[in-house]
Amino acid sequence: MNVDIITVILGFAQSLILIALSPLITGIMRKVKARTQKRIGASVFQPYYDIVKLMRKDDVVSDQASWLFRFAPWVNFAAIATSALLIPVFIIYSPFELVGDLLLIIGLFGLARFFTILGGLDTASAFGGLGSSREMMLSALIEPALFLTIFTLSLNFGATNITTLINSASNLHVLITPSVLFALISMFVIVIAEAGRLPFDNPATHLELTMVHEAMILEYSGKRLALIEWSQSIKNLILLTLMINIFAPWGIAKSVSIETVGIGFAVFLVKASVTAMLIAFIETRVAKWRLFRIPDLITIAIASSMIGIVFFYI
Amino acid sequence: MIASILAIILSISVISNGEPLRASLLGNIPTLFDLPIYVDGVSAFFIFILGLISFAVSLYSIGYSKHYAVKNGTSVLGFLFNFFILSILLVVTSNSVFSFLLFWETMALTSFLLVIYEHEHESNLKSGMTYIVMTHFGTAFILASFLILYIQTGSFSFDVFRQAASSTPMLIKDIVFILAFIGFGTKAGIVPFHIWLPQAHPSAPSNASALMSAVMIKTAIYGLVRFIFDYGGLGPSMDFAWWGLLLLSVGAVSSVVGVLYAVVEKDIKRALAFSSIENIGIILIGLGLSVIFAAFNLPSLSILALVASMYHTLNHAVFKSLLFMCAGSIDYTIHTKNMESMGGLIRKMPWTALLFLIGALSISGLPPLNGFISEWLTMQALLSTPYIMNTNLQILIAFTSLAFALTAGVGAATFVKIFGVSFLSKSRSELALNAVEVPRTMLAGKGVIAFTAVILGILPFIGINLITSAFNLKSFSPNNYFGYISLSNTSGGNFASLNPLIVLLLLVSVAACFYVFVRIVGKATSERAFTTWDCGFGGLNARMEYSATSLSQPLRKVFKFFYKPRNKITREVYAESNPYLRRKVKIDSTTRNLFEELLYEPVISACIFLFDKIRMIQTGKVNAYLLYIMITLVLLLIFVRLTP
Amino acid sequence: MEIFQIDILPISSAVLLIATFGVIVRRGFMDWLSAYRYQAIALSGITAIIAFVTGAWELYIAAALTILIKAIIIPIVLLRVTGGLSFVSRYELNPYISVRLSTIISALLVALSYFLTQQIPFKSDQILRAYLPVSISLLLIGLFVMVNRRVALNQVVGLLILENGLFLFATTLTRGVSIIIEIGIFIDILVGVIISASLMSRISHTFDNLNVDNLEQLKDE
Amino acid sequence: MSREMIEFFAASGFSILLTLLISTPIIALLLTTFSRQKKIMETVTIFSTLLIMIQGFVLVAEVISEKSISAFNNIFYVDAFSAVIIIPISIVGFVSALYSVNYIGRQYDNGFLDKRQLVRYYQEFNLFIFTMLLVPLSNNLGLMWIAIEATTLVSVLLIMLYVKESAIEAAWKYLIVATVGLSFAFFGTTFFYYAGLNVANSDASDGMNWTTMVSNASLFDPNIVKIAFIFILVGYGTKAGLAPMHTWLPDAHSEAPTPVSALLSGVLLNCAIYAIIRFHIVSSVSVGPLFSNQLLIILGVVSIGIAAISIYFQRDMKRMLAYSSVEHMGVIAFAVGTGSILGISGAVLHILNHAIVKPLMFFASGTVSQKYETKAMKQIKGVIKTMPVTGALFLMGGLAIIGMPPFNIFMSEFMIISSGFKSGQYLASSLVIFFLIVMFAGFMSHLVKMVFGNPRKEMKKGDLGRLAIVPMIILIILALILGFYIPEPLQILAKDVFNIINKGGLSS
Repeated sequence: MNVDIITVILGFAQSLILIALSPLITGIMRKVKARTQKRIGASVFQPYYDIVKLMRKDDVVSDQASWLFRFAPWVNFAAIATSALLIPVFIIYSPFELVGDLLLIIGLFGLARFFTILGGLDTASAFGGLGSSREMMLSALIEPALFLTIFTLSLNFGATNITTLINSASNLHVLITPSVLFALISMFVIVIAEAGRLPFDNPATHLELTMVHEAMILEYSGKRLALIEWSQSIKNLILLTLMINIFAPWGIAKSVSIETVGIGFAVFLVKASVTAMLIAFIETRVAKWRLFRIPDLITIAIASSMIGIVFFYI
Repeated sequence: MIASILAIILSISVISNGEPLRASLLGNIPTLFDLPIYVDGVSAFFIFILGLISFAVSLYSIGYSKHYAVKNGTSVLGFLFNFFILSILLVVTSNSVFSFLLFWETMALTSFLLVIYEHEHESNLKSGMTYIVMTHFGTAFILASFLILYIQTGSFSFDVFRQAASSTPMLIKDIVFILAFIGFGTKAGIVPFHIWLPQAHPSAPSNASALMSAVMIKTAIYGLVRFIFDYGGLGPSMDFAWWGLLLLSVGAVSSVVGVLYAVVEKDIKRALAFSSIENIGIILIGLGLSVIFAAFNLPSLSILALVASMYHTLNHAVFKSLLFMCAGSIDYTIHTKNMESMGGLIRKMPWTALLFLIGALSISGLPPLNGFISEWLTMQALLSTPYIMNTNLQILIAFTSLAFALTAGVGAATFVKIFGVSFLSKSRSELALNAVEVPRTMLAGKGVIAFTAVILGILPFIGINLITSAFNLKSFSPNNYFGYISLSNTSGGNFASLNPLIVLLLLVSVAACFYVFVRIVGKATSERAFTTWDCGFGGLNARMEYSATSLSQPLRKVFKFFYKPRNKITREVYAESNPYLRRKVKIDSTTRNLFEELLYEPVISACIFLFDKIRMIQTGKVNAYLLYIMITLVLLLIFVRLTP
Repeated sequence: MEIFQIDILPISSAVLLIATFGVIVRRGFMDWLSAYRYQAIALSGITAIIAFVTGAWELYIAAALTILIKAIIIPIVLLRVTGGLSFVSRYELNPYISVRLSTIISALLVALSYFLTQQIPFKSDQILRAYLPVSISLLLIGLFVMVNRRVALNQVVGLLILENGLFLFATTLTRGVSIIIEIGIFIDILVGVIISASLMSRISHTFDNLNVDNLEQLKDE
Repeated sequence: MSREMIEFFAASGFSILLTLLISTPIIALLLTTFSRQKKIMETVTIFSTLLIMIQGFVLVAEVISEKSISAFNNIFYVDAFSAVIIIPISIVGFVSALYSVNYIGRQYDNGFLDKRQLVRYYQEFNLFIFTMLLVPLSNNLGLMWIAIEATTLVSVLLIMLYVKESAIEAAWKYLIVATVGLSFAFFGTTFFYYAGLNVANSDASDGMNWTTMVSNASLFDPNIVKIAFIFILVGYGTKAGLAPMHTWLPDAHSEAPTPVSALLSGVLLNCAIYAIIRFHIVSSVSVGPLFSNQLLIILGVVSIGIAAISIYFQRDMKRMLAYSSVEHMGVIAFAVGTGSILGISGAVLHILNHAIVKPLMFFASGTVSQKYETKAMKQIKGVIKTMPVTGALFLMGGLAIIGMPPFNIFMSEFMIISSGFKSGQYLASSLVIFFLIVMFAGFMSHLVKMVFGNPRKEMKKGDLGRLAIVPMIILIILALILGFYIPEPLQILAKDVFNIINKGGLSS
């Protein structure tokens, strides 16, 4: 597509929109979940209120904490927001499309996680250590899964560069080859895992038996907590976006005009919220798994993407 | 140290004017073998690594060797250290079989002496023995491979090998390659010949282990490269494919095994040593890919893979030396290598902590540091498998990439653990409590390396162009140092691209913007310190926090099949009547080293059994001795009688 | 003349062999010594015969030396050494292999030596045909005796038999050309015996018998 | 070289050199016998060995220029190959004489030896040197045999110096086994002579001379030669400590006084090997090199193997060194067996190198065992701490003996193995490499345990006397130099030896 100033602006704007929208999606998820559990539940905008509230609050920092503890949330947020800048949301264009590809996004997520875990360890709290060690284990397994999924995708769509990838995806007429299907399965598992939803983790509880991510950030408060929460929901949305744009690239704007972009945006919103609801529904169906059964699930993801690769070659 | 600077200059000069440099060490002294010097781009590249690292490490050693000054003079250490550097230098520059082996063995010897430098501890002697015997074993294979080439060409000179490379029959090449691979592999620490590495590196003084891990094991890579590309005469022919396959699979296995052992290790230097095995594995993966691509006549991809591999060689040299030096600094100030008794060091020695963090980030392959670049390149190489027209190979490489991805993931976990346990949270022992920051020279040494790591991270073309010109490959990338690394796919579209510099800028700017944003939304807020939340029990102490063992416990459980962990649980109960009311529960969880248990011990014990039988001929009875003579004589006589 | 030769050569060699077997079958040291004397005398006789046949005058000297050294001096030396020795060290009570079996084995050795010497072209040389196998069998038997016996003294005896074989061999082949060498050999043997004698006396002083089993301290345990 | 030339040399004054060379130790012997003063005997011995060394080098220089010298109507014949043996004799003789002053003197002061034994020691020492000198000089193989037999007898006397059970035992075994072996050797010699007799054109008078033998060898009867060579191999092989006839060697070498052990290991074994090779030349001229090459290679590999394996289990320092001598003899035999130029020059260098390094090791171990008052390696720890200089020398020597660079043996072993591959002996060469690794592992572990670690508390620091150090320093310097650089004359020697061995004996 011909790149003019408007496109650039749009491209930039979509990332900002993504960042801005992410709490809303989280809110939708919670709402749906509450509904399915016969609760009224908080409004879908509750996450925004929380973040703003938290930002206004004073920080309480453990006396054990070092500069790393204070530093970590910022790195975390910066990494995730940066990766948000790299992906096309509702038009197949990103101003930074040449800056990096999916692998870079993995890397940035890794960076974010690295610092979060360290932050969890820093305060010498038993909870932090617990969360960190579990997160270590999960991340060590999720990263290979994600990489393999990307491997499959790049085989199918001939790129790891996101824009190219989505572009070729949207140009394909029949999208569902077996290989892609398997990729989709593993991608979905990964999205759930990364989002720290059930059956992996239960973001709603603060019991050491059930929680992974929440335990890690237990010591954070105020602005930093806000950042972490926000970055978490951004991350979820990024993964969602990737999933829907790669596996269901219908209606995404290929050219810049009012209607295409409008349609693109609308479709994106619909797809995103639908997927979010889907996840929420699933979450209500399953219970939290035992920590050491989770690797099995991730293994399923890995296996399916391997099968996808094999299917591609055969 | 000055020598190292000279080395850098030399190598740069050689690389810049691709003209190989020749000299003879002994001029015209008549020896049966003179010791010719030959420096082309490849050697120069490795000399550059050597020079860079040894410069920093020597800087570091100035302070570090005080650590030993109290015990016995540092002169010996210094001498060995410099001699070690010299021998490495001569290894990568020597141009004939004899001189190569001469300096190769000298290198092994000096490093061995460095390993057992603290010979007061029996354990060091033991690990030193393992090391020297293993490396000698490797040398034997190298010797054999060289000699086969010698028979083939009738000369000891590498030049002749180069010329003869094309004419050598494939079978010979295969044999030579196998022998050389085992030989150099032993030095590089590939599985299953790796067992010396985690023993030797921790025993050596840290400046030495930094050099060993960063440079010495790279000489093995150097040897492999020489054998494959120079004497192997690698060409676009399917015959070479299985070489690449071998390198690839061994690399994959090594990386996984190495990282899995690294993550559960308690001794910081052992963990680093294991991670060296892992990184060697990654390097080999790159190398293998490059060979395979070359075999399938895909030059550009082959170049990509080679660059990836060599770039990782360079990077590993950089961050591994950095990490070893930091570990050395910890050892220097708190005199222990056991992570269980560290902790909280970030407050005691902030600079070391920062430098270690940089090292950890880059070795975990996280942007925007150098480790990420080389891993990114390797991944791209792995992703280019569709071009190989062989389904089995493709699928096998896919599995390799699984191993690679696993390695990357667990590798990150490893260094999270190491950094977290040793630097963060409460100090776990008195030693750690009274730690102090190390002297300036040591920090300087580490700083240089850390700076290099960052530069290589954000401006990858410095490294890439260095490599491409050193190996005089046609560069696949623009020459301005700020360009994008970009690869195009079959349909000419952009396959993948990366520009770490901009990534860094984005990171910083985003952080800045949102800092402002957050300050605007949530006004200025104050911050107060309070004790960590202890569920109201009060008084969290160091014994309550997660230890190195417990951090890696989930992983140990996940990879149970590999570690075969033995958990020894000892309980003290208040009263036998009620076993649930316990005074103390002690859990001792040890992981078994499969290779030593299943591979080495049986072989060794079998040999010793056999030898024990053989040596029994020395009965001490003079009659028996006479009998031997008689038998020998009669047998020989009959032999002659029967063979006219 | 021819007839005489034809008979005398095999007969003398037979005598020599019989003397040798005398050492094998007997147990006491004195018996061996006498057997050894006979052997020496036979040897000198043979030397004389060779001298007579070939007409090499040096060999008469050799024969005389043989009588002198082997039949007189060496026995005396040995007696000197063993004079103060106990019964145990002078009698071979339990050799490794029993007397009967050892006889058979030495017979086999003789056969072996004949077998081995078949391929050597004798060029119809009567002396060689007669004595070469005998000398080799002396060599092997001497070695076998040394292997078999436990008492140091007896090993020396075995050594002496071996030396006799050597001497016979030398005279048979070389016809005593380089008399210097012969004399040198004699002196060597003499010195060797003397040294071994002094060694034995030292052994007997240290271990108060001549049993070789004492000498098994130096080994790889 | 033609007979006239030889006559010419015999007539002209070169034989004077030989006469001097041979008579020097005799004179020394007489002097020691008459002046029974410790100091005088020491100085006399040192002086005589020094003289021998100088004369030896002069002789070698002659040989290099003249290719071969013969004297006393061909009873003596010196060519490049003899020179190769003469060099070690002179060097090792000198250094061990130097070392004796400290070592034996110390024993004397500590009362391990009395005056009588001291005198005996020096007499026999000189006699020993004399007999060993005789071996490479003599052209008459009978004479050579006598000389070697004499070395046995003298060295037995030297081993009997101490009145210890172990010493007596070692002496006995040595005497018996070596004598038996040597009688076989004589058998072989005579057989060769007989083969010579059968050849028409040779007059019996100098049939025993090696030169004559070689020149006629092509006409010998192959069967006789083969049998004869078997006898030679077993006979002199016993003396050279080739397995499985090596069994006496560890006992004898470990029980002898240290300087004597140095001579035994460093020189005497070489003399025996020398004898074997002389006959090897004859037989390869007669029946072709293949036969004897095979035998040499087989025995060599077996020796290396058994020695390497035994080293691993040793507890006694000097026994270990003795086994390593066996191993090195095996290497030399193997090298000669491979027969290429690399192999032969490797063998030549190896003879020299081993003769340089092994005495060094013996001296070091002698000093160490005097300091620690034991030879058991278990009780020796941290030598480098108690005796810095000796410890360092000990370590270096050990590294040299197991073939680590930058020492000399590395080079020769490298040459030998490559020649092994070159001559197509893949299996044998691979076995050699394998056993060398085993030997390396065993020796290294012992060495490291002795040199490093913590010594017992009561050990007090300090080396033992300058005269104990100096010889080792000399040797290690030689070892280092030869590790990199082979002087011109040596290369010429190696080339000549190759010609002698391969091109039908007589170098010309």
